[in-house]
Amino acid sequence: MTLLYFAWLRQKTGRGEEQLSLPADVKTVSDLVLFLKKRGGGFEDAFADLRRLRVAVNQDHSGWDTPLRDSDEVAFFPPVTGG
Amino acid sequence: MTLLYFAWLRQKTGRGEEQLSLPADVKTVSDLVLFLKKRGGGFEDAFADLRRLRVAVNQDHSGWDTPLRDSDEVAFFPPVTGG
Amino acid sequence: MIAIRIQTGDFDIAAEIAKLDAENTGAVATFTGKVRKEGDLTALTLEHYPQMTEREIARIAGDAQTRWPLLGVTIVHRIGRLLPGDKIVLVAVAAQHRHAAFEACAFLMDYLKTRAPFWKQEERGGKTQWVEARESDDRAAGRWRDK
Amino acid sequence: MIAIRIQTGDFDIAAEIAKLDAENTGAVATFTGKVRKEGDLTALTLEHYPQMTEREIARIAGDAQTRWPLLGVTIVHRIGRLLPGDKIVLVAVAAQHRHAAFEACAFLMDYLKTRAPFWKQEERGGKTQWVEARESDDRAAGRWRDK
Repeated sequence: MTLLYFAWLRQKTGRGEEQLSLPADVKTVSDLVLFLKKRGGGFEDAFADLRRLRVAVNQDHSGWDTPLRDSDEVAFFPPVTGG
Repeated sequence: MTLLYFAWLRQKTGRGEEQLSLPADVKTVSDLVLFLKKRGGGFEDAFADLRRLRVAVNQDHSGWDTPLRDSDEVAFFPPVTGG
Repeated sequence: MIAIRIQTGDFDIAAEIAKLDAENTGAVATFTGKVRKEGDLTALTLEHYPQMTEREIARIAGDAQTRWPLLGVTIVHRIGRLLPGDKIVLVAVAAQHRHAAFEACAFLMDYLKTRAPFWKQEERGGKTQWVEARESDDRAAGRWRDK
Repeated sequence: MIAIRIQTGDFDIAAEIAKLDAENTGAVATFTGKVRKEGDLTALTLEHYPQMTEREIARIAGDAQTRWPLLGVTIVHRIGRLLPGDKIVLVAVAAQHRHAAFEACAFLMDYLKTRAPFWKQEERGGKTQWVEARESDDRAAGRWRDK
């Protein structure tokens, strides 16, 4: 799967994009967040408060319980501030 | 006083503007309308239905009971349709 | 801060916005009214009451200023004979934030439609006819009374 | 009928309106968002999610089309580093009548602010900081849900 990080998530995680093989115990976005937090450091910090975060699965605004497949593109970002 | 007529009132009365000395028995706009209707012809026709008309006294939207003075500018017109 | 023009010629929306802009403008809302191409309409002629028009529009713009924090208001209204596709009116409002700009722009249009002394005459198939005022415009203006 | 562009360069409002115009357009409402000159703000940098941005904006514009009878919608959003006074976003809506144009324009802005994947970073006195989303923007978008 492709993971994308925007705005301060990109800065905290130290990357804008990464490729990841869907881990065996990751069924939903929530599972993926737990998996990423276990990396510690910037990832633990970036995902510390989910209320400050949003997620899009395959370019659609999605919820934390969205099921995931290995072919998905998952993007994490703070609430949007365009316009 | 100066009387002004706009849109179809101008066409029905046959004039856009006229000077008039305030008639002795004209105290309000309503009185003035009665005075003008007595001219007959186009004037009677133009002022036949006051619901279709509006009046401005000295460039302010006004009511039919507005008191008049000889120095006033009184404009008669249909409801506006600009914009 | 308030600019009002009545003119026979066309106007340039981008130029009007550029003139309107204050340094702390964050939002500019504009409305442009046009002569619709429809059926056998060949022209629209706008007449007005010159001594009253600018005064009445200034009054309406002043009212908008008391209701919303505005940085600039420009109103351009054309008169004379216009053809389908021609622009008739421009209302442009600058503010710090978008809701003030949007609401003031809608308010100004509703009041221009019901208070500013303009009258439209249509030409259709060689015949001319005065446009009747629409009750829906009165209702639209009325919605601001309780706000 | 729906035109969406994400670009680093500036845009010309009058040119965008001219392209938008349909023959039976009677009303064009526009909104332009700008970088306000305020305090020690020296620049604003806009980042976005390229794969998602146009799709999400197209979705929002499609939603507006189902709510109001629209003749044209143009949305231009800039990205990259912008300076105080620069234009950020343009929403232009053409319709036969003004209320559809006004409401759709306000709706589109409210949804762009809360759904389109853009993020702003401010530069103030040499330091950069991400702009926080405002709750008032969520409320503004929420008001359309019951309509």
